[in-house]
Amino acid sequence: MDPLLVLLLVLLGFMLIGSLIAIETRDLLSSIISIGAVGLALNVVFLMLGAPDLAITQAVVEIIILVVLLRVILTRRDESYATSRSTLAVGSVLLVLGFLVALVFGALSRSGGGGLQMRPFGDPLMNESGPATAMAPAGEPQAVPPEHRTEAMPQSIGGAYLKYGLEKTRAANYVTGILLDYRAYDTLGEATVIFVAVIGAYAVLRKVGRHRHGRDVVNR
Amino acid sequence: MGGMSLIVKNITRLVAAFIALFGAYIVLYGHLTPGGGFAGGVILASALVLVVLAFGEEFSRQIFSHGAARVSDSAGALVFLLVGLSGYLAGAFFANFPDLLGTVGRLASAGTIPISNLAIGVKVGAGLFGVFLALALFRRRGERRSMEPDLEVFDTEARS
Amino acid sequence: MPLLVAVPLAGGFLMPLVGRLTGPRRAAAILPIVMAAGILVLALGLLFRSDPTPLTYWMGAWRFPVGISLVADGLSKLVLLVIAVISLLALLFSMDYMTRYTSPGLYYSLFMLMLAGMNGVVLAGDLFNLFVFLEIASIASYALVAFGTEADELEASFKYLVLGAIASVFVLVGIAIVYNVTGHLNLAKIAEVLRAGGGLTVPLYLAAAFFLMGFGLKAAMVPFHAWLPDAHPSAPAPISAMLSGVLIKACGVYVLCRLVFSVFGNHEAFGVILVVMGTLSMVLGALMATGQKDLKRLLAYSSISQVGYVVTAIGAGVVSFAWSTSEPALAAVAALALFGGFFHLVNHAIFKSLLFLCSGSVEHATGTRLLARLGGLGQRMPVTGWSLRAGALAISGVPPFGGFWSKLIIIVALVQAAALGHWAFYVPAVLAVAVAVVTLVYYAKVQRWVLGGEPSAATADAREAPLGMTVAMALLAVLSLASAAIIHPAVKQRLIDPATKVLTAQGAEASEVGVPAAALTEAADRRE
Amino acid sequence: MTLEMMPYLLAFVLLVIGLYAIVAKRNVIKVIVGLVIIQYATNLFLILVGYRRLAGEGAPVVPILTGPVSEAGRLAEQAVDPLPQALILTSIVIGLSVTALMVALAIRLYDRYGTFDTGRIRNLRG
Repeated sequence: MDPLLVLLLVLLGFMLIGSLIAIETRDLLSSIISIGAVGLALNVVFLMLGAPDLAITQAVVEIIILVVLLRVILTRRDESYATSRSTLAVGSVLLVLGFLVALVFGALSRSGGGGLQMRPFGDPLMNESGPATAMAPAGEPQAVPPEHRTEAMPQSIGGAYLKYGLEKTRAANYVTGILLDYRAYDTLGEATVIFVAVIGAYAVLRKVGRHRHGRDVVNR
Repeated sequence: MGGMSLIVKNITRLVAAFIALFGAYIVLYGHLTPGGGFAGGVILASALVLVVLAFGEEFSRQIFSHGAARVSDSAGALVFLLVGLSGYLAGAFFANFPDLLGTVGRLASAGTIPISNLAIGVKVGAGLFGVFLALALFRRRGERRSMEPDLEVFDTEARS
Repeated sequence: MPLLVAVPLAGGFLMPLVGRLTGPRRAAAILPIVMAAGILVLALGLLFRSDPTPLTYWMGAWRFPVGISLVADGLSKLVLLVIAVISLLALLFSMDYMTRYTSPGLYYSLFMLMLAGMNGVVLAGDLFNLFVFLEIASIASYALVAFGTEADELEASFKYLVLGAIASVFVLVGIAIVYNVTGHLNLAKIAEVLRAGGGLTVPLYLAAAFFLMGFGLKAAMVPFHAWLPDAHPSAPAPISAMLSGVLIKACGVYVLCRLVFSVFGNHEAFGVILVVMGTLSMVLGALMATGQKDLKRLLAYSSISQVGYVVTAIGAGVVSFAWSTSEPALAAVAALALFGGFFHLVNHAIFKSLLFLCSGSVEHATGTRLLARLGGLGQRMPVTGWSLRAGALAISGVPPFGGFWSKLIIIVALVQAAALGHWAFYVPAVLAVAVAVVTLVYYAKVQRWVLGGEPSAATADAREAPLGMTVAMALLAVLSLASAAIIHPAVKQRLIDPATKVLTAQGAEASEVGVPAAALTEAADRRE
Repeated sequence: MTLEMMPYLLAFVLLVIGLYAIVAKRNVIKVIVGLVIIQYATNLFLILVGYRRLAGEGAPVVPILTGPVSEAGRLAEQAVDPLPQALILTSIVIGLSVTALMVALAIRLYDRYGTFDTGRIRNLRG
């Protein structure tokens, strides 16, 4: 058996236990520390699966989140840790979630039949190669550059990025090449998301939301 | 909050600059080594956050005030949009410029990618730091307001 | 075409800076209004292009299928136009209305970013890109709901944010499964791979279920509707108008249509689910609305009900279209149902934003939204009063208004489907009629309490709203009457038919949705 | 059900745990923790999707060119899929944004209600 897979499963188990502790503990401080441990495990998973970019980002993002959350709970007294949860909601949700898990189970066990199935872990679709036209829309042969027309093309765009990314973007880091050239528009959206959240947080944290009128009445 | 103990302040003094430097490296070499604008920006922000935590909010104002954070946030976003628009004028939104692509592995390579990285780095760093300040400085109504120098931004807007 | 996204984005990035210069004066609204007008012109330009084929724009001049594409086909153009019109009028309304709130810079920035997000969603030709812009629009709307920072508004926003975040995670998991199975993110390419790969398999149904839950949450269909009646009334009135009028359609109904039809191929299973959810939303929304005491909350429940009509019609379209291979007679029913659905989508955008703007105007003048405290506003605020009447008549489906025709068409389509032997369609048809009656009743109640009767303490010194607000309301009132023109064949052909055609195109034709041949040769082969 | 599918399954279980936290817990901070967990679960799932195992033993190949350009061909044959990594980067950032906004709302809610207990933050109903 692949040692990497074993290590991965151990890490995933650690993440599961860590998140369960984070959820069930009564103390908010330990909850936040446990979630930090889960994030750290995720970080190791990223490194293990060949994604140092993500590991860096995940690490710093997690630090920021932890610092902010810690500040929030440390400066505020909260006596509600021990409030019981509503059992009805829990029960019904668990039912739905159980159904979900069953569905997932069904999806993940490859039925072996034909059709499009989930690719197993470690064997993504880009391992497969097809004729060059596989990447082109039907009836559009000129969409494939002439020099590649005879080669086998990877079956997924991830493979295509790997194959042509360097020569097209000249960025040694393929991930950056995708982020800022192939999918730069996504990244613009991503930058906008942060911008929206920042502006939104400013808006929510304003001291005075609206000027009250003298005759304003409570709406309930 | 006036800041933490002397030991923390001294270590912060030593470390913060290096963290910021590392952030800048991550941003600038994003197209060659792991990292990029986002990771680097967050690192830059965390250097500033460290300073705030160690020295207190009053001090941070001298380095990078809340207003400056908001302006650089918008400016970074606009620069990135302009990179896209420059491509639009040259033919396609976010087109990279073939003539500027450069040789693989050099700092000045990959066309507009380093510029975008820089813009994103500034934007993310400033934005996150701004949010952190806003969150950290937020006080309940009725508490003393002397500790919140920079959030006046919101109120000046309301007053003018 | 990218300007449709880039312009509001630039507005969003600029407004915090501009807002600091102008302060809370009305001047802050000028830049957004100019930009929204520009977007309206662009959207009209797209609609009236002489070339009816879908327009594709490749970001960064990448070729199919590696890059990100923007696609404007009939359906996107229709939704874009609706978004542009409503947002322009909502901005006009905000100019005076928002003087009560602080920090207009932040408000207009969030507004423009939400607009950019919606335009981005509607134009997206790439699954992940769609997700990113969905997030922009959603996050902006979470913040806008809490813009007043009152306790209720914060609570509503928190609820909305939690459910919205769950929806986003579902959508992302769905995207991951689809990428794993097909290896692509381009919508047209995914559709092509799915068709080539034969029928849907278990993982694909799973992905579809995730999408259905995610976008169902965004569209507030009945099992997932809990956030809407809190979130929509809490927002400032122009934002309520945007959320109810446009956002739930652009981010929920539109995306569901696109995925169910263009990507997963019409499967009757999806259609049946949509009909069931739509009918449930229709009935429960209307029943809940009758019991409300708060004007805006009533409007919010009525939104659930009316979007239920749209979803039911579209679901019926899916089902009958899927069956039309064996029963050709159903193809016409499918076209009719889809026509009714999109017609009602347009109508609902118009009259629901009108009603929300009216409620904002009432609240602006009297300081309350409780029906029991209102009354006698018919004479005091004539423009608001007449606009409210127009909106209420339109939404209850009274003949000359557009709302009547769209409801009629939906019901006729359902009855036709039932008459062709699928008797189960009688259930939504009968319920649709019943709900229309209930709608009439509760809007009669609104008119009675708000406009009729003696002025109450709160309304005694109410004055008519300022000019910007009245103009916005009057224009929408006129539009709600004018939208009846859509049943005229010439208008229908221009507006709605391209949208229905996109969805009913099959096989090879359907793959053209994302990839017209011309677009490929157009795209400059910069890297060769 | 093969062992190769186990990682996916565990990622889904993590998602379910996070959802459970969001729905069942009545503390705002716990809800935020649950949200962070489901974001982790999604990112985990995406990175699992992109992983490519080498034919022999050995660590996966990072999609970053460190050697000369001539190695690009080998990289294309062996490296893990860079696209999910790009998607995760975006998703991490989106998660950060949502969390930041949520914390801002939580602070503001605490300001208005004086508690993190969602059971007591309940003005709206119906």
